[in-house]
Order: sequence, then structure tokens, then C-alpha cells
Amino acid sequence: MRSSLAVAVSILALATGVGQAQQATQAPPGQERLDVTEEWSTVTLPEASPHWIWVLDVAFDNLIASRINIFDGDSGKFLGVVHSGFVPNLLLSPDKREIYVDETYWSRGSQGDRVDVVSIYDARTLLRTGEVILPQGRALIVPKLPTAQLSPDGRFLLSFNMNPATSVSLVDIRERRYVGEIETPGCSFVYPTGPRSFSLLCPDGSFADVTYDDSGRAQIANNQPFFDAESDPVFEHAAIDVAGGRGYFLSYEGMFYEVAFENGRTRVTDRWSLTTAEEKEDGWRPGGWQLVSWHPGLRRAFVLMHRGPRWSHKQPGEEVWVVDPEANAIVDRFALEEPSISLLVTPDAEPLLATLTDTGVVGIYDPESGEHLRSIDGTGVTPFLLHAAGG
Amino acid sequence: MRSSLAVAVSILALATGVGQAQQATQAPPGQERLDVTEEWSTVTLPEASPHWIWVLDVAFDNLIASRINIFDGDSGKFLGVVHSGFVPNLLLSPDKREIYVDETYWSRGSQGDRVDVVSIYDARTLLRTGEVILPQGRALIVPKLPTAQLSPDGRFLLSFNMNPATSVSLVDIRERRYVGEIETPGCSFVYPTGPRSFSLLCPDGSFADVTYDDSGRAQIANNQPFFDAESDPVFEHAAIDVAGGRGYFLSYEGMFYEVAFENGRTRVTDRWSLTTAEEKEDGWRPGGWQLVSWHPGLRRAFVLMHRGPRWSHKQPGEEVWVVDPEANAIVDRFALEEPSISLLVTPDAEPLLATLTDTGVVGIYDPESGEHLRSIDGTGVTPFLLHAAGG
Amino acid sequence: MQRETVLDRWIERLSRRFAQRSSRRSLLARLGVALVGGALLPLLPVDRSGQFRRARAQAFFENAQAEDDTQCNYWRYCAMDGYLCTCCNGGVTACPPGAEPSPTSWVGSCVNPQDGNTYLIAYRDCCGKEVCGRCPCLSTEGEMPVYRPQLSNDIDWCFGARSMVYHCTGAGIVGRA
Amino acid sequence: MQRETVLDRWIERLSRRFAQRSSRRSLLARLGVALVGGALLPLLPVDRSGQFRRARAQAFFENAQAEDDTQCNYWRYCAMDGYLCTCCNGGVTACPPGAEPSPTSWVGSCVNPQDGNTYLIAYRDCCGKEVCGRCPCLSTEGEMPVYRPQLSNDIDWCFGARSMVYHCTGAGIVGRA
Repeated sequence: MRSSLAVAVSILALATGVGQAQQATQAPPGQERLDVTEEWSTVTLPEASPHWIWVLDVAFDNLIASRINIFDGDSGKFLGVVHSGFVPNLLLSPDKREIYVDETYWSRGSQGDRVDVVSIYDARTLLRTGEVILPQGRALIVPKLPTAQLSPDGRFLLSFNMNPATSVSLVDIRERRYVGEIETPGCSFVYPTGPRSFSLLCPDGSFADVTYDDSGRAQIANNQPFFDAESDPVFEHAAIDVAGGRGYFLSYEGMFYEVAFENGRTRVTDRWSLTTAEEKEDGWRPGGWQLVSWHPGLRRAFVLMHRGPRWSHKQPGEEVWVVDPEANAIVDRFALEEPSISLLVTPDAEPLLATLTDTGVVGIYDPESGEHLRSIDGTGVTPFLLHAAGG
Repeated sequence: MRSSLAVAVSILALATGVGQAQQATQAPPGQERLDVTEEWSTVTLPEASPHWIWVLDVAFDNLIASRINIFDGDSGKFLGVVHSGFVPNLLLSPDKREIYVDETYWSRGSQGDRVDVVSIYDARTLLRTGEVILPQGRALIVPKLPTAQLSPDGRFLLSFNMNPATSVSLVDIRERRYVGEIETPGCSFVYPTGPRSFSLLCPDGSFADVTYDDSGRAQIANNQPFFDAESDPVFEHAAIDVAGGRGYFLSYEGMFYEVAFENGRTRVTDRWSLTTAEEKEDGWRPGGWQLVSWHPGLRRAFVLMHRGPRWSHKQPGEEVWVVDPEANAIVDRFALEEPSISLLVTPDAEPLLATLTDTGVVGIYDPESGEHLRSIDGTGVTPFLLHAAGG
Repeated sequence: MQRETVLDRWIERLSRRFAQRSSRRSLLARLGVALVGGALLPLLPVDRSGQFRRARAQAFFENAQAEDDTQCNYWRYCAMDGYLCTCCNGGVTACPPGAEPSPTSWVGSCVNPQDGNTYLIAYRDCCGKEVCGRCPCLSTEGEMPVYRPQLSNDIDWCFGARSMVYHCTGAGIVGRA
Repeated sequence: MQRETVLDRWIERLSRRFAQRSSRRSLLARLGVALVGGALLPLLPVDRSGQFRRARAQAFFENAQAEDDTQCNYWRYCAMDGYLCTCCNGGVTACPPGAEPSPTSWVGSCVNPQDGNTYLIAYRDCCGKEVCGRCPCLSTEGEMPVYRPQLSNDIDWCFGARSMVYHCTGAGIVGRA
């Protein structure tokens, strides 16, 4: 009965409509109609420039609706957006062809069944081309770079878990499958140290060093503590130069730790203070969120510094200090237009330095002169992280 | 291998931790510890007061993450929130025990599989207690009251569909099941007219009148147009008094149409202009979003009015005009603190008038004196609709 | 005739999407008024009531410009509702990366201040991607309630696209009115 | 002894949630350091480094007050990160309607300006409901990186709750430090 009624009524409507249409067709003679019809298309992005800045906005006001906004650091132009889920992590493939988002969804917005997933996007179309489900979940923490990392060749994605026991999920990106879980009890994050190795930070102030193979078999080795985790812990964000076999960690109080990566093992080779006694007296400390970035060509670390009391480790940086780890020296420092929580130096030969305020303003600077080139507003509601392709 | 490694390392960690714990336990003798431990609980709401104002925020900046914020109109206090999906509609059960949200989700945020659903919440705990899936979808339009309605006894939920063919899905709330689809080709919305009847507005300016039974069998009857849909259409929002068997519709240009509901049929009984020739000359028009509300005890309609040109039908109202449909007269008018897109008069014997700006400020007024009692800020990012329980 | 071409293309595309209703006749019956609207689209601006001609005198047109399509008062946006695709790395008739132009649209009739002519504008939503969030605009010249869907901008006009998720809106010329 | 009671309760509750790992021994092995933290929680304020005592001199405590628990400088919030439940129709130890207090927490050590004493504060997330969005606060007195989870406020601390979705945070006294 319902369908016959439907047909009857819609035929009536259709008849009426056609009648009106014919009537209208006969309206004003001589008047041109339909002389232009524009075609529609969809924009495709070119290969990412190393000066594109990817801003990850965790969107604290709606954690299930985070987003990744892409800007051209040279022009400030908005290039596109990838919408993401609960406390996501972003990874850009080394060949710049794909984007991976390590993220969490629920089947009814913030209710229903939880799923943890690596979403795969084409970097030019920004279309979601696949996903790999993470059956062991993932660590739900405010996004930090070492929460998920790629192997240097881009073959594997390593995703840190905390439930609250800790482990690392291994995803084979090439084969689009979950390989397994590497147990890393008590230690956190993923710092790649070589082609098939990474290290973690442990609560006692030591590294745990992990090597793994393509089938997910892993070996873990412990080390002696290299910092005092009670009195002066190192930040989670560090400057990692896998190709160069080096990593640089810094502490709340400004200690700078230089680490060599050798066959998947860590060895702390040097430690010194970023600040002089006088600067300490003035309260200079590193701080913010993504507070350090490494440029392999310049062989410099860029660090956000501020003046503040102890426990001000999340305070935005007012200056950038340029660190030469070979000379154990601050070789430059310059003031920022606005205090910033995160920074990134692009990985190319003519790099830009991008900074990020907690209100979503990206500043673009020349990292060698410190000159402020431009600012980009509206990069997010509560953005935290900056990424660049090929970095 | 992985699990034995895990156990080995975690036992190590545990041993270390326990050692530290024991050490600490022996620290400062005589110092009190753990002398207070506070219990935690969860707040449960009382039965909704008729003065509670439910603000539906469609959240244009994140359409998948809308929300319904609840405030006490007497105190301005925030009482709770129900997080909802894509362009939701809210319905409050007549017995005030449940909340229904007619909404749409995708399995991966804004990607993946779509599901349309009536979510059922307990009104006191705000816990999601069930859902009924809508297999025929629902109309995805910016939320308007007539997009989904309950039968007057609360037994059935009627959800308008547009795909773009139109129909109405019938959900049996008591039995928590989808009953079926009532085809309503070409006509839109749900205006309840009786216990098991509703009407729709058709593109030619007429009503279609539908009666249905508990098994979902429906009959549809057409009518002659009662307004000119080309030159002066009626707004979607209308003042509906099902118990009183009356409905009041108004047009872009301020015509007021009085409709009698009799055994599931509509009959237009009167039509007159809200504005005098002089007021028309000054540009007075109805406008906004939820621009009219009816109080059955006062027997008055409250209408948002503004001065603006033709096609300013979504412009916020600067005044509220109080309409007596028996006298065909404006019996009062008062200015608002801030131009508002929506309004609601609470259904109780000592009613409040609530208004809503497009920036999320709710104004609370005495509907009889027009006195501004208070304002409530921060009711949403882009809120559109106001609801009250038992209305 | 262009009217039939547009209509046919729309039906054909919808038919492919809704494969279970593949015959033109049954689709026509199914779509009812929506299709009526489809057929009517190019003709509305010259309808008998003359409402669009009267509308020319209104506020939008007085402030319209033809230079910057990232502003709400760009002349084509006289009945716009949504985020401008031109602010989202799309264009006035191009969807931003990752979004798909809907095969369906609502329409408006806008005056181009450069030639003084009235053009029929198809407002197409770009779909399949959560909102862009840049340059929200609302204009309501000739905009009608939802029960006249082809002229209503409150509707998610992603009908026929792969996904009903709304990203932004463009404004393409369909013809002279 | 209270320490064991709190710990036992937490293990018991987690055990019920993670039913597949129901023996206390296997759960202990599984949780590893997290449990170490659980055991350590009430004891940290008197650890040898004395960091919390030094921290008393810092900025937060100078501006703290004990009157209004809907303000970020309410004394218990010295290591708070999140939306205050007190602004969301919850309380300092009560979750708003529809949210569940997490059985787990991070901790801080805050000075009550009324009695000058230092109290161990358990910051519990209220869970199972998308963010409240009112009164965001961040304080970092004694706050540690995520690799020391019990002292880190960047973690979604809904472990053991029915859902990991974060709504707001409260601050309950666990004991005197």
C-alpha cells in the first residue's frame, strides 16, 4: 500500500512540475538562457614542498574532531585539511606520497565501540585510501611526536601503547597489516635509532633499546640511567637525527644530552648545560611542547627558551636558542614575535623556521638570521604540533 | 618470546617500584599520611524543571560534534550536556524521563559508513540507554523543530527524510524499534495535529494531512494551497498547539495563518497581517530561525520581528511581538537586549521567555512584562534551537 | 536543449548512484518533486511572480563586487549558505582536495555588477569531508523554505555524492536568467 | 593500611574490567610500572629528592586560594590539566551527569593556604563523555613527562573506566603529604 501511494502522489507532483516547466519554457521570448554552464572539478595538490607546514590541531574543545591543517610556509596560503580523530598522531611518508594518521574513533561520536586505527591518505588527493586497525589500541595522550614514528624507510609504523601497561604496536605500511605488539614494560615512546631499531625512555632515567625485524620479532636491552628522573627529567620531545646516528635530549633545567645511536643501542656521549650560571639566575629554561628541532644540514638544534620558575616547563618560549652540539655552545639566539609552544625547522637546504602559539598563530622565520618573515593566523583552535614533509 | 620478555621486564620494574615504595614508607616518622580520602560520585539531575532551557548547538565548525547544553533559566546555571552527531534533532519525552536525539554518525568521524539513529538517553543520568537505527536515513538539514517530532503521547517518533525524495520514518519509542516509512512525496516536515496524525507543507503552498496507526499504516490527504509559495512562503517554524487543536503559521511578509486541526485534517480558519501598512513601510517583518513560540495557557504567540528588506527572513529579531490570535491583534511588543534568531516561551503557568543570539547568548525575559531578567553566555558555538521539557 | 541535458545528466548520475532504482521511469517516480525542481531549475528566474527581478533592488546587490571571490559579497553568493570553497584551496567551481562536487544543487539568481545581467547560480556543496571552517557566509536573496528544496540553502545538498558529509560550497553559473 | 586498600581496590577494579586477565598475579605482571606507580602514589610527596617541598615556593602557591573551586588557582589544582568538573555541574570530587570517575589518576602535591599543609591530590578524569569544554586549566607544579605516568597530566587518565573518552577533571584529597 505504501509504495502504490507513493507512486500515485509523486506522479501527481511530477505532472504538476512538468506543467509548470513547460509553461515557464514559453516565457519571455528572445531572452537568452543557459548560455554558460561551468564545469566543476576537484583540486589535487602537487608534491609537498619542504616548506609546507602541517599543523596538528588536537581541538581540545571537541577531542573527537581534531584536524590537520596544511599551509605553505612561503606564502601563508591554506592548502588543505585532513580531519582526524581522538588525540591523533600524524606521519608523512618519506616519499611524500602518503599521509598516516594514528587515531581513535567511537562508533557513535564519543559513545559506542572504540576503534584504534592507522588511517592512510593519498598525499595529493587527501582521500582516505585505507586503514589498518590496531587491535591493542594506542596511547591516548595529548599528541607528541614520539608517540608514533615511522621506520626510516617508511615501511613500518610504530605506535606507542599505554593501557596503562606499555608496548609498541608494529604496523606494516607496505602490506597494510598489523604485525604485532612489542612489549616495552614501563618505558614510553618511540625514538627511532636505525633502520629497524628504536629506543624508549624509562621512569628511572634510562633508555631501553629495541631492535626488531620485519616479522615483528624484537629484542630489548636496558641501560643505566643517564639523568635524574626525580629532580631533572628530560622532555619527551627531542632532536633525533637517525641518518646521522645522533639524538639530543634536553631537561627541564636545561641540561643537553648528546646520544649516539650505534647498531640499535644508545650511548650518551656528552652532557652540558644550555644556560650559564647567570642565565640560570635570570630563570632561562627550555619549555613549551614541541620545543626542539634539528636541522641535519646546518647541524644545529633550535630550542624554545623562556624565563620562568621551576615547573614552568610548559610555558611558551620567548626566544629561540640555536645549539651547536659539536662546540657545546649556543651560537645564536633571537626573540620571537609571540611566545610559542612549538617549533620546527624545515629539513631542506634553504630552511624555514616555523613556530606555533597556543592560540594557533604560526610564525615563519629565517632560521639563520632570525628574521621574522610572516605570520599565519587561524591554523587551529588548540594546535600542538608542526610537521614538514621529508623531515 | 614476547610474553616471557614482558613478564621478565615488568617483574623487574615491579621489584624496583616496591623497593622504592618500602623505602618511602619508612620516611619521616611521625608524619601523618593518608588521613583523608575523599569519595567520588556522579551527579544525577532532578526531574527537569519547565524553566530548564535546552540549547541545541549544531556546531558549524565541526558538524560531526554538535551538542545539547542544558541551563537553568532561573539561575543561569549550566546543568549538563548531551553530545550529539551530525545536524541532530532533540526531543524530550512528555513524562520528562527520556531524551531522544535524532542524529547521524560515520564510523570514522566524518569518513566511513553512515548510520542514522535515534539515540535514547535517561533524562536524569544523561546516560545513553539505547538506540533505534533509521534504515531509511533522515533529512540532513540545519536543525529545525519540525524535522523530527513525537506523537503527543510520546509513543512514536516521526523523523523527516529527504534523500531528496521525501518521507517520514516512524519509530516506536516504547518498543525501541523502527516501524517503517510513511511516503510523503514532495511535502516536508512533521507538524503533529493529533494523537496519530501529522501534516506537512507542500511546495505548492498546501498542507498534506497524514493519519497513521500503531502498525505504521498511513493515509495521506491533499488540500488546496493556502499561501502563495512563490511570492510569500510561510516559515518552517510554526506555533503548534496539538492539545488545543490549533496551529499558527506565518509568512516572510508577516501574514498570520490560523489553522484548525480536526481528526487529522487541517483547515485554515483565518489569515491576517501582523503588520500595519505603516509598519510594513518601516520594514517590520518576522525573521530569524525558531522565530515563533506558543503558550497554551496565555493563548499567545511570541514572534521575533525585525526591520529589514525583502529576503531578510533569517535576520535576527530586534523585538518580540505578542500575538492574540482570537483578537487578530498584536497585544504587546518589547525590545530585546540583543538581536536574536530563536525564542521559546516555557510551557508552565509562570513562564519564562528565552531568546538566543547567533553567538550563543540566551536572554531570559518575563514574557508578560517583557522585563529582561538575565543573560546566559557560552551556550554554544553556533546554537540554533531552544527546547523546554513538557512543552 | 540544454535544459534536458542538465536534467538528463543529473538523472543519469543519480541512477548510477542509486543502482537499485536504475530505470529512468522509476527514478522519476521516486524523486518526485526533487526532480520537478531539477527540471525547473533553469526556468525559475523568469517565473511569473517576478520575484527575482524585484529582488534585484535589495541589499545584497547594492554591495556586491566581482573582484574577490573569497568575500561574502562576491556577486555570485547572493543566496550562499556555507563555507566558501574559495577560502579552502578550492575555487568558485572547484572543490578543495579530498572533497567531491555534489551532482545536485540549490539555485539562486544573482546580478553581475560588471554587465548588469542576472545569472542563474547553482550552489554546489563539496562533499565527503568534514567542514572546511573558513569564510562562513549566509545570504538569502530569493532563498525559500526547505519544502521548496531547490531554493533552500539549509539543506545538506550532497544528494548523489558518495558521502553526505559537507565540506564547503561553490557557486557556478548555469546560465543567464 | 590505607596504601594497600587503595592499591587493592584499584587492582580489583581493573581486574573486573580486564576480565581476561583476572588473576592478581598476572595483572600485576601485566601492569608493571603503572602498578608501581599505583603503589607509590601515596608516598611520592615524601620522596628523597624533596622536590615537592621545594616546589612550595613556586608561582602557583603564591596565588592559590581556597574559596572558589571553579577557578584555575584553587589550591588543589596545582598540577591540574583539563576542564574543571566544578564548572560542568560536577564537583571537585563529583563527575557531571553522564560521566564516570576514573578508578585511576595522576597525582600532585598541593599546599592548602588555609592550614599551610601539603596534601596529596589525586586528579581523576571523569570519563565516558566527550569534553565538557568549560574552565580549561593547566598547572604544572611537580608535573612530569609521560614516561613517569603517575605524575603526568598529558595522559587520558580514564584507565579502568568503561570508556576512555575524556569529559573533565576533578581533584580529590588522598592524604596529607
